[in-house]
Amino acid sequence: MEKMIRTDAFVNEIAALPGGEGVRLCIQCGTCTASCPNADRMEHTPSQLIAMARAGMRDEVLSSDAMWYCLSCYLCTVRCPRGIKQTDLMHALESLAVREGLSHGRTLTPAMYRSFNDFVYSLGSLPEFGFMTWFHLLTNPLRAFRLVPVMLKLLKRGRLSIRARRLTPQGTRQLRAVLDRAESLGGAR
Amino acid sequence: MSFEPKIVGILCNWCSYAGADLAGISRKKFSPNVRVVRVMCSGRVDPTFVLKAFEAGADGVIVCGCHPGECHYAEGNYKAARRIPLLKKMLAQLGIEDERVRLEWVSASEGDRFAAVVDEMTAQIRRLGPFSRNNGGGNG
Amino acid sequence: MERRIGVYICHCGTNISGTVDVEKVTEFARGLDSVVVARDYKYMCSDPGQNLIKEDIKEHGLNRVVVASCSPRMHEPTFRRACQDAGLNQYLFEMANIREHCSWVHEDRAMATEKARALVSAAVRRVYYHEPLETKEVPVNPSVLVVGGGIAGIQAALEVADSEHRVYLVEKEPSIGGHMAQFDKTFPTLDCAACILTPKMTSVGQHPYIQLMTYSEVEDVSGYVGNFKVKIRKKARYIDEGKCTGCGRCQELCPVSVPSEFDCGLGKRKAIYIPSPYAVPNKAVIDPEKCSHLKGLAGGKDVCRLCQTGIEKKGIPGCEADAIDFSQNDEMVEIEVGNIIVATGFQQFDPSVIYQYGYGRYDNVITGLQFERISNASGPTGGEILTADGRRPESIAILHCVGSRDVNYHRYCSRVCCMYSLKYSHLLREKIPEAPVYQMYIDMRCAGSGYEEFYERLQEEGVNFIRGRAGEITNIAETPEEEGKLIVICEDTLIRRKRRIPVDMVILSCALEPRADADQIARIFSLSRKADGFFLEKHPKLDPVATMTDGVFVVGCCQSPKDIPDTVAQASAAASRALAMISKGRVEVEAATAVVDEEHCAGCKICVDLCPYKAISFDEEKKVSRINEAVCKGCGVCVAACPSGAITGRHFTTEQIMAEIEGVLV
Amino acid sequence: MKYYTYFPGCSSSEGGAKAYGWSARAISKVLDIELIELDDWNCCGSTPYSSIDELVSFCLSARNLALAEKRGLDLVTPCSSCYVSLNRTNSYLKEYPDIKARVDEALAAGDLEYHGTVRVRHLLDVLVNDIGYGEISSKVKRSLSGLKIAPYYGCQVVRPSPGFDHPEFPQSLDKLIACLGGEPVPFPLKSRCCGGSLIISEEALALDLIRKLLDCALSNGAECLVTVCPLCQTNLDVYQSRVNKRFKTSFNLPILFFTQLMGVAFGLGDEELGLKTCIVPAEEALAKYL
Repeated sequence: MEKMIRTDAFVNEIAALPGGEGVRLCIQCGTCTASCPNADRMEHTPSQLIAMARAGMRDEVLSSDAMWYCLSCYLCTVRCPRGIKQTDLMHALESLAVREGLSHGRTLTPAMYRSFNDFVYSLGSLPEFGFMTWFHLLTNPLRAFRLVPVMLKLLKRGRLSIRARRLTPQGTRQLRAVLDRAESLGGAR
Repeated sequence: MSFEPKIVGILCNWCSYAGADLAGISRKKFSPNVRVVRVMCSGRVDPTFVLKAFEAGADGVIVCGCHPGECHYAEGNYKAARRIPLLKKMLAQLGIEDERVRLEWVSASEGDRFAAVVDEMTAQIRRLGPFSRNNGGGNG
Repeated sequence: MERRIGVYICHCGTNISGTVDVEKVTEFARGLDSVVVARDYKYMCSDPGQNLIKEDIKEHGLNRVVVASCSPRMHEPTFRRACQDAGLNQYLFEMANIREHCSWVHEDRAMATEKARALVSAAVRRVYYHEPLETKEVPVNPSVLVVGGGIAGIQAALEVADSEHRVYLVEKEPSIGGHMAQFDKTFPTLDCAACILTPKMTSVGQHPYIQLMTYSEVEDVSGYVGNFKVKIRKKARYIDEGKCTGCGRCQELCPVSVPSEFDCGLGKRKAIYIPSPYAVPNKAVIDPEKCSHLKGLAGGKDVCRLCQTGIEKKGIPGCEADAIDFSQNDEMVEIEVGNIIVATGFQQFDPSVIYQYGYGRYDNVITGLQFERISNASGPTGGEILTADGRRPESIAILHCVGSRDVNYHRYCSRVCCMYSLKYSHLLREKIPEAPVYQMYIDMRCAGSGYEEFYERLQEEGVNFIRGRAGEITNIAETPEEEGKLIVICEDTLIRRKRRIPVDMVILSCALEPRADADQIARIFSLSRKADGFFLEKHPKLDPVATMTDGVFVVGCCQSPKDIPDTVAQASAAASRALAMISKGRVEVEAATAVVDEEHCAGCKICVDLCPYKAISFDEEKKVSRINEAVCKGCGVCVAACPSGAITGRHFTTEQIMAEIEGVLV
Repeated sequence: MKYYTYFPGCSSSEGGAKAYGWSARAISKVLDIELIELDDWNCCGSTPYSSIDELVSFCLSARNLALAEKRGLDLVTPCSSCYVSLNRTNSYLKEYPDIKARVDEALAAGDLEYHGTVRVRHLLDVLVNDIGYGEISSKVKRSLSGLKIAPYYGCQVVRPSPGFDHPEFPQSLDKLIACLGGEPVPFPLKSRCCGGSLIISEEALALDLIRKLLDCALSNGAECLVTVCPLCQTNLDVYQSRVNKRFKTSFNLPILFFTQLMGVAFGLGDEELGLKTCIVPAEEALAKYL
């Protein structure tokens, strides 16, 4: 039997996160899991994450890959019989995991999110196909190669933006100022 | 010595007064600044009661009744709910701050809530400071 | 007259004296205006404590008494009695709550003591203005009105009637029986609902002391406990109940067939119909919305009437009892009763609003009540379990908590669904043993005599219990074996896997919810409703069938979802409460009522509409409002609202309350 | 003339969904709507940012909201993802004072302030509720009669509720198609997920979701599918060939923006609607109406 010292620390931590308020109300009915398009791919089901959190299994929860499969489709949120904002909770857990350096290796999603953000940070705007190509080259040149036909089509159909939209210099400066301050203020916890 | 607000709490007999009793029975601790006056129904609360309280030296007044739909007299609490805004208009004209008067729903099972409401109200009045008839206000 | 006030401060052991300096408070009380004696004592509510008061009343000629101890909700009656015994009118007494509202909730002794003083001074100032009041008694009319002809109403009616007191049983449907009459078996004993209900229905129909009024609705209630006046609308049935023999030929002749309410839309009935095989009364009724003759009349045309005339060329006669009367109109009946038992029941939650469950989109997703009808021998399939397209289902799923325990619909647990779901499983295992049955539940709630045992039995009978609430039902197959099936998607939370369960039929165990007309009923009978919409009882534990309106009782599922045993118990409870009042013959009515000073009444009528108890009438000659003290509950809404201050709320006069406010602020 | 502040979002401006931007503007002209683009707006942050650092994601949206607030008009976006990000920020700033405090501080660093007064709307909402079906159908020049169309809402235009339509069974797009003369086919998966940005990091998984959607639309007889979100359009259109490759299917379902469809019905030309930007050619399906 696994020895576990019961602790409220983690559930309190989560309950304090925006979106995490509801964790204590969960009745473990599994509606969220049943409604989730990706539950099968997850190492732990959405409802299981809450159960684990309430059992104080901090590291297991934060290093789980589950939340990284969340598509933000919000089905769980609108169906939850206890009104828990499960989708927001998933994002909160992601942020927490990142802050703890626990973000998961098994899926490329965290890496993808990060480079997405780097793009947004530097450009203030996102040329999505440019970003895609760049990301694939970065992570998996093979897939990038497989996407070549797609990219050609995009190019032919005039959908590949060579030149990304830029903010005005002062706009960029302003955005940077805001984001830098935000980062200095720490996450939304 | 720090300012200890005097607050009159006018409670309906069926829900709020019972709620206050429950707070006692469960030994909930809260600030002693609210003194309770019992009426049968929050619908009985006559705006002049509130004015009277300020005249007699209250720093705040809180009226508590049953939750909407749970009034033991069918709908007395709605009457109260409709009166209080009017009252607040009147108070404004007398220069009495809006925040000094409050209407809350407290059911017979909400001892904890009653305690919380009392503490909130007390803190709120502390922030506002003592009510004095001469700071442009009152009915002096 | 000079006020001579006695003040008594209670230690309540150390409950009060532990935090409040009782001696200081007593000392303070002595100094108050008109106080002639002030004492403190260990337990004021004890006999010696009460005797203190009685003796002082005699010795010091006290004419007002204040006790500072616990909540008046606790001991006000005790001390009032003490005063009464010593010859002092009980209303000349006032209580200061220095325990629940002071010693128990504060820690700082100084502050607590100060507050206690304030509360005592308030009580003293208040009692100064108290007036003696006389409680009145009124005679009780021995007849009882029972509203609703389900099992609750039937039980209550029979119990009262068996004691040979007149009962008026009003049912809005054409037959009594309610939901129970639609059920197949009943949990956990599995006796057939009809077998145990129909005998009761029949005896209601035949009981010499019960006047049954079906297809009727209460429209107005006035008066007060012991003496209610009730207006009832008897809807036109278009059938002479005296003549109709219930032979049923008319419904064979009628060409118009529509979905049957009794069979939850699964079966058909005619425009003229007898509601069910065991209807009481066993009389036909015509649905004016559907009957082509009645609709024709509206348009000035005389059509159909086959039920009346029969089909001559085929030699089929029409109604031989000549009971059909198209000229009938609604009639208003007025009755007088002393007590009213409200047993208006519940309605089933409509699951079509939960889109993802597909009710209304998929033919084989049905409600619990629909399953009761399908499984019932008198139902549309003769008791055979069949899908909408007439197949024998190869697998069935039962979903718990549909509309219950869900912030999006009803927060509460409907309490009976776990059990009736088990019952369905049993019926299914019995009738189609080869078909696996799945029950998707959140928690199994089987609290009741023999209930857990029933659960155990169903486990043995091989039901597949899956601990997880269904997320959705789809017909989009992902594997060959899912083709043509309904797939229930849920998490099996015990193995932490998402599962897809293909079935042929899904039964939704729907919530029990307040009837759509509950609001109207509440208004007619001056009832309050709880946050969940069900009727509010006087006390959730100690007075579960009485309401705040004396003489009006609530029983069964209109008060909260409950099973048949609890419903019957409540019905009996209400019946005996009514009988108790009848056998006593008179009731005491509230003395702390409102009274109009006709001199000052401006005749604005504001109070008339405000009164929740219709206690205020308007004297058109003198142009003044008048309050029926027997009806008034003393809530004081009218007092506060009267623009000319012409209404006095006895025992809560403006004077008294103002004095109390001044008092708490010393 | 109705005026709105316009937030195109990255894809619909210079990005892969330019056609969405073009067609949105084109039909707006027809309907007397003035879409005034928000100057110097920045990316809404979308899901990725809220997953990595919520505070920063709120600040991204907050800057846009602050800029929009100066105009005092409703902020309209054609992108469901922007719609959710901006709305989510709005509601969080209301619900969580501590977050608001920090966002305010961050905004201050850019000499900005936001008071939470901007109403964020999706273009679909504006068209069906502010303009109305009657007005729209009155502009129809070439009725789309006979054209079977799958109305695809995706997730974020209707969830998390409360939105302007049912969170699981929305109707507004169906009605819109009908008032263009087209035939909205029953589409049970109309509000199910297309895989979103996980198409990049978890392609296999997203492709499976896309396959289900295409399958469902086709089995209900759709000749084309309309979306209200650039990302949905991209996943369904651009990746359709990848789906075919992976699942050995032969889907060839044109994926249009609902604004393009409206444009066609309004009799506008391709140069304004950018129909040619569809990877799965739409010309054939629309031939009758062009």
